[in-house]
Amino acid sequence: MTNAIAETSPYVPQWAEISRIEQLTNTEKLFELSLLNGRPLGHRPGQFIELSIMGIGEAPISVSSAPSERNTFELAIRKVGNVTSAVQNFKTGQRVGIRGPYGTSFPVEECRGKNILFVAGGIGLVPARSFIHYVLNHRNDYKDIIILFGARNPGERLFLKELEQWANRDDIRYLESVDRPDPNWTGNVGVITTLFPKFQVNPAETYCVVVGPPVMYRFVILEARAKGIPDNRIFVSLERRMKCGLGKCGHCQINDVYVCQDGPVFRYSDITDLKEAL
Amino acid sequence: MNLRIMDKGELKKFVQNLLAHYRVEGVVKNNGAYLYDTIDSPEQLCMDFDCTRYPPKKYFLPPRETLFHFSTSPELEVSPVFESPPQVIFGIHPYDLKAIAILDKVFSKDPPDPHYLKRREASFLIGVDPKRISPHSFWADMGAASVNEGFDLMFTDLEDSYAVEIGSASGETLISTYARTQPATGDEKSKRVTLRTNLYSKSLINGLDFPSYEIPKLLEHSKESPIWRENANKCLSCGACNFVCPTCYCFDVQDEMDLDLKQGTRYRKWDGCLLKDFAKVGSGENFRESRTARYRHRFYRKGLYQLDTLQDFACVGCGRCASACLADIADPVRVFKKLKQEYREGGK
Amino acid sequence: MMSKPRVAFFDFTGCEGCQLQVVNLEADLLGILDHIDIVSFREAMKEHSDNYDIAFVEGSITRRSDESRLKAIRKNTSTLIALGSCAAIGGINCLKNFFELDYVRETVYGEKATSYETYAARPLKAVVPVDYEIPGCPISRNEFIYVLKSLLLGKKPEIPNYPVCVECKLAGNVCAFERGMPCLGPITRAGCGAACIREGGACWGCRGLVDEPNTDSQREILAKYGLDLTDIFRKFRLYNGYSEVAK
Amino acid sequence: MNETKTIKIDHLTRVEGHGNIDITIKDGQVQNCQWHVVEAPRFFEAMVRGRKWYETAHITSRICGICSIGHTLTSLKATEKAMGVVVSEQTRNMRKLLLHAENIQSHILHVGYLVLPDLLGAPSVIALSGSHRNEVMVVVRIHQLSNEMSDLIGGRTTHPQRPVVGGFAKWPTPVELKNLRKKLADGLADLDALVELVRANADRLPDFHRETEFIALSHPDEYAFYDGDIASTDGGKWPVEDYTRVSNEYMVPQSTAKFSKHNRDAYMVGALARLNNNYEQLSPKAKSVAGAFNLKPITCNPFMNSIAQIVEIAHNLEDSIGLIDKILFDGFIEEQARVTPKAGKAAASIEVPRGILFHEYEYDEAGVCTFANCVIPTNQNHGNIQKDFEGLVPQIKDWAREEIELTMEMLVRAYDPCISCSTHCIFI
Ligand SMILES: Cc1cc2nc3c(=O)[nH]c(=O)nc-3n(C[C@H](O)[C@H](O)[C@H](O)COP(=O)(O)OP(=O)(O)OC[C@H]3O[C@@H](n4cnc5c(N)ncnc54)[C@H](O)[C@@H]3O)c2cc1C
Ligand code: SF4
Ligand code: SF4
Ligand code: SF4
Repeated sequence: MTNAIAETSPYVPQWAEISRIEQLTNTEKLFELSLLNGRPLGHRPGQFIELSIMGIGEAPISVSSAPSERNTFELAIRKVGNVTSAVQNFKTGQRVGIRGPYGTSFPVEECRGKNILFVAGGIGLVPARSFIHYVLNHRNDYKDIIILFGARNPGERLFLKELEQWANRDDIRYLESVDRPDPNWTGNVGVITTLFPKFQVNPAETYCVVVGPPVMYRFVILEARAKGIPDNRIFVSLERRMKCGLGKCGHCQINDVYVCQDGPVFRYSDITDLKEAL
Repeated sequence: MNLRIMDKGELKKFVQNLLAHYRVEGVVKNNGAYLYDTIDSPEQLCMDFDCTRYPPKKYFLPPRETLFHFSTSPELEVSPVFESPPQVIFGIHPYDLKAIAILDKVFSKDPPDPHYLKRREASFLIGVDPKRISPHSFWADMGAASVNEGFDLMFTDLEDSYAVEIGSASGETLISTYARTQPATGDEKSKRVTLRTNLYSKSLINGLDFPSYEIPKLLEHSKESPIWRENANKCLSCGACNFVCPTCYCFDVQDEMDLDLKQGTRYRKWDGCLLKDFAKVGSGENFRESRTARYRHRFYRKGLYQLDTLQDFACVGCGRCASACLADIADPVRVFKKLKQEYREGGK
Repeated sequence: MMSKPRVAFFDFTGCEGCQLQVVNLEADLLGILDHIDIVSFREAMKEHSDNYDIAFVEGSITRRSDESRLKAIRKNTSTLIALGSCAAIGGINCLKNFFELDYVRETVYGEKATSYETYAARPLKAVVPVDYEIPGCPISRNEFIYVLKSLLLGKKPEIPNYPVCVECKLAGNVCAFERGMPCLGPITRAGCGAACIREGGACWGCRGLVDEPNTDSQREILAKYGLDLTDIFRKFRLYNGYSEVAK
Repeated sequence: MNETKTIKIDHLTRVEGHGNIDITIKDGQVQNCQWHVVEAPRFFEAMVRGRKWYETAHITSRICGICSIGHTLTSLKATEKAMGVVVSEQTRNMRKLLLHAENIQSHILHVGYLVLPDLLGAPSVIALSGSHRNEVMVVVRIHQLSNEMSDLIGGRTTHPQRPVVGGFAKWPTPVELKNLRKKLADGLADLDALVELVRANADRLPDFHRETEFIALSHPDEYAFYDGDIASTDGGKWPVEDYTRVSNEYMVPQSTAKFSKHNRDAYMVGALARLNNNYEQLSPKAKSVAGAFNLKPITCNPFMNSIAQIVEIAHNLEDSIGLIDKILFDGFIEEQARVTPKAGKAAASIEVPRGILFHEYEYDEAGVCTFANCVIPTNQNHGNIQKDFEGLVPQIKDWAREEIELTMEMLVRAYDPCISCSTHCIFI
């Protein structure tokens, strides 16, 4: 006990102001925020922050925007519980608490010059989007880009305008599917794995990034492997319960890893023997 | 090693002097059990006990601890709360000292946790060697029969006097300011060694029948052992094994608003991985849904998962979990021995 | 945030001890009145209104004629909260369910028995949907305030889903079993702060069971500490007569 | 006067439990005038059958949240008597202290929260808290004190856990008792403020007298709460064992509760009954409060029951201070309650806030309860309320309907009826 102990607490958030709100679906909203200290958040794609509403609590939320010079960043939040519901009532100009960014990020550097296959299910698009935007902003640094997006139904599709843009771009391939169509749906129907037969990849040059609900991983990874992508080039982002984001509270522990610090982004080959991971 | 000798009668005066300057926490007997509690006279202090029901971790990681106060109106404001009452904790067995060293590692690892560290810094730790061994203890197996550091003072009962090892500068100050002691003679030193050796061998009696370094290997082999499910069938998901453990530190974080609905506190509270909803998330998914998964997780955490972080087991062999478990399934010795047996049989 | 919600209190069969806990909030109650309008509270006030947002309902349902009154409350309110064990789990009233009803009536009222209408006691949720429950015999004042504050903040009140043992350990108690008193803490829902153990007793089970209680294991433990089957059922039925364990 | 005045109050407010008032006055004639008790019956006497000796008090405590301490202690006393358990002096004193706590708690709740609004012309204490904040704070403070006191001695304000067969499961520490003593002394000062406030508005209490028999426990050495024989202002003393001969319960069609009668067709129990029987043994402070209201034995105005309650609060506070001194002076020790169950049958009685309470149990050798009977004070008062109705309504039948209604409500409230208890009584 010799080192000087800090007078600040890592549990104390800094304030950020909401500058723009966009309703994405019935249950999701996009928030654009900026830190009151005027500095950029300084995150890497795939990292998350702890969103704090005083009196309600905290929730880990992925940063959905790509790192940039600007000092704003975006969160896309689905209403499921206390914090995520309370924030839906916030208006622009109101303030929330932010801790972080925390955690590991997608292999931005490692993928440079390679192909990337993004597989995003439902709200998994939120963390993936940060990386996708980054790649699109640096399009020339990467080779073939394929984006697969699956939603349970058309109403749950997020970022509609962006999806349309992606679909219309000819420098990337965008495929999507819904589990349960509505009468207006003309696209693909079926779980996300049904999109795999529709494209080819060169396994020697391809990275695969998978983010989605827990059930999705096992099946998508099987498909990716079937395309010949090795485990050490598959990246996943995992969700766990988190209370501190500091590697202490124990809630996010999977075997010997703490998702908040060793994750949320994992190289699949590193966790193949973590029984509880997927 | 700086070893001093304190007459038996002097102990009372020492405690009395400490009481005049510090809050003193020590072991008292209550309802037939040994517990850590605040002492207000030297008579209450118990130096001869087998094992306290609860470890001293509450002094650094209280069951409920305020992290900060906040106010939402008129201004959004937060002020962190650090409570670090100067305190003397008198009568800590070596295995608990070792456990505190483990918690120190966890809470000083990056990013450090000042809430814990400040309490820790303001505490004097006075150890005492056990004279008796609780029926469930196996600390000798876990390398926690004695410690060479992690205390300010360390007492050993030499029958007609106490040997006091000085472990830190503040320990030195305490003892020189508040008590009369003399240097230990060679005889006294060797008596202390003999006592400790005897104790060590006695603690082995209830312990493992194989060296503890085999535990990680055993666990790696035993993911599918039937013992997890058989025992977990009896598990009450009560978390008693977590809460009484000197090295368990998981917590939950919650907000509490004051009645004015403008101010409040964010606090943390002990949590336990055996509790049903420990790994449940907002969407309803529970990542350790089954009792078996939760039950197993604790043993793996103690014997395998934490090895990298701690460079040690997350178990010091106090046996408190075994005593606290009403279903009688939490005893690491029984579980590890069983795994060893399965391993031997399987190996044939 | 929202305009002051209108709050009403009602009671059915019970001892009114839970409403008394609300009255016992003393100075805090005055603080609460800054945030809510109490529009009906028969035990404490004469005013009454059928226009309310939150209804706290105490007591069990013990006769058919109670049902329509409860249903009317349910219709009037957006949030219905069962106040206390009688309302939440049936509680002590359900003891009578284990006697033939006629026997019960005659024991108490002799040949006049037939003039008293009664049926097997049951919790509110057996008759209408209940939004939240505040169990306890009586309720804990802190928990009541917690639930009310949560509703005011738009938070879902979380009544613990872990057993009393957790709070017992957090409080640093010596286990009741160790003191020779068989305890229902391992299967009983926490939230009381292990009140009875703290006060020198053992848990009676007044807050009902946790989700998925390990009753088989609890039964074995009680047996190990010397209780026979009759004793065990006596314990399970004291407050949890309406639940599966009692059967 | 050829109009019909109907007064029908379903679920009378600001009383514990459910009761209805039903009055019809037609052409100046009282046609109907009834007090109904409508609480759902709960069958406690049946429910404790088959239960162990250490469970009966826990269960019968749930007869009533407001008098739960009284029910617990009466039940414990009866069980102890049935099993030949003798408790220590310290236990007895501590229980008396606990009983005082409940009496203050219940009386101040009644006087301050339920009656005071009538006296100050407000619909409820909630309304009062706006208009008379300081006065309400006095009431709140005394109530809080009594709650702290029950928390400390009983473990909880309602349904106490600490008192058990043979003694206490947990004791307060001497330091805690000393702190309580200090607060009790402060409470006496608050009480003066309350006395002033009520006295200034006491003229609102109707002046109504009806010859009544008053029954209460009486003890040679003290103002009886915890111990004594049954006494009547009509003369006579009976041991508690003979309680059924005094209480004579009978059923009436309009009620789920039972009614009682003794010498006359009804009798009254409660604070006024105790004061009328035991006035001389009140503490000095209590006597001076009684003097301030000119309250002397034998007062036959049931509305004065609320005043008698204030007098008793003074007594409770003052006597509690004395009890704490005695407990500490005698050398406080943490006794352990030890009981070996055995077969037996006994009745016990305690004065609870609303009057004399009887519990009787029989146990077999295993300590299992085979018979129980509880006679509750409010039950004993129901008959008297009805008689007061019959006496009072003709006297005020010409008043405006609202005035009659208010007065009748005040009458019922003066009895502080605890209807939730009153429906659990038995007699075979
Ligand atoms: C790394 C990571 C990134 C995430 N990114 C996003 C995102 O970009 N957008 C989004 O909408 N959601 C995201 N989530 C999920 C989001 O954190 C949960 O929906 C949220 O915590 C629910 O909190 P609540 O207070 O609304 O719900 P409640 O159910 O009221 O939460 C109660 C408590 O449980 C804990 N908890 C509950 N669910 C989770 C969970 N899934 N993960 C962690 N802790 C939980 C929280 O700590 C919370 O304090 C992410 C989760 C993780 C772990
Ligand atoms: S103490 Fe025993 S019963 Fe309780 S959670 Fe731990 S293993 Fe399960
Ligand atoms: S796991 Fe059990 S034996 Fe090991 S340190 Fe924790 S409580 Fe002690
Ligand atoms: S006393 Fe009861 S609640 Fe407490 S730990 Fe023991 S069994 Fe659990």
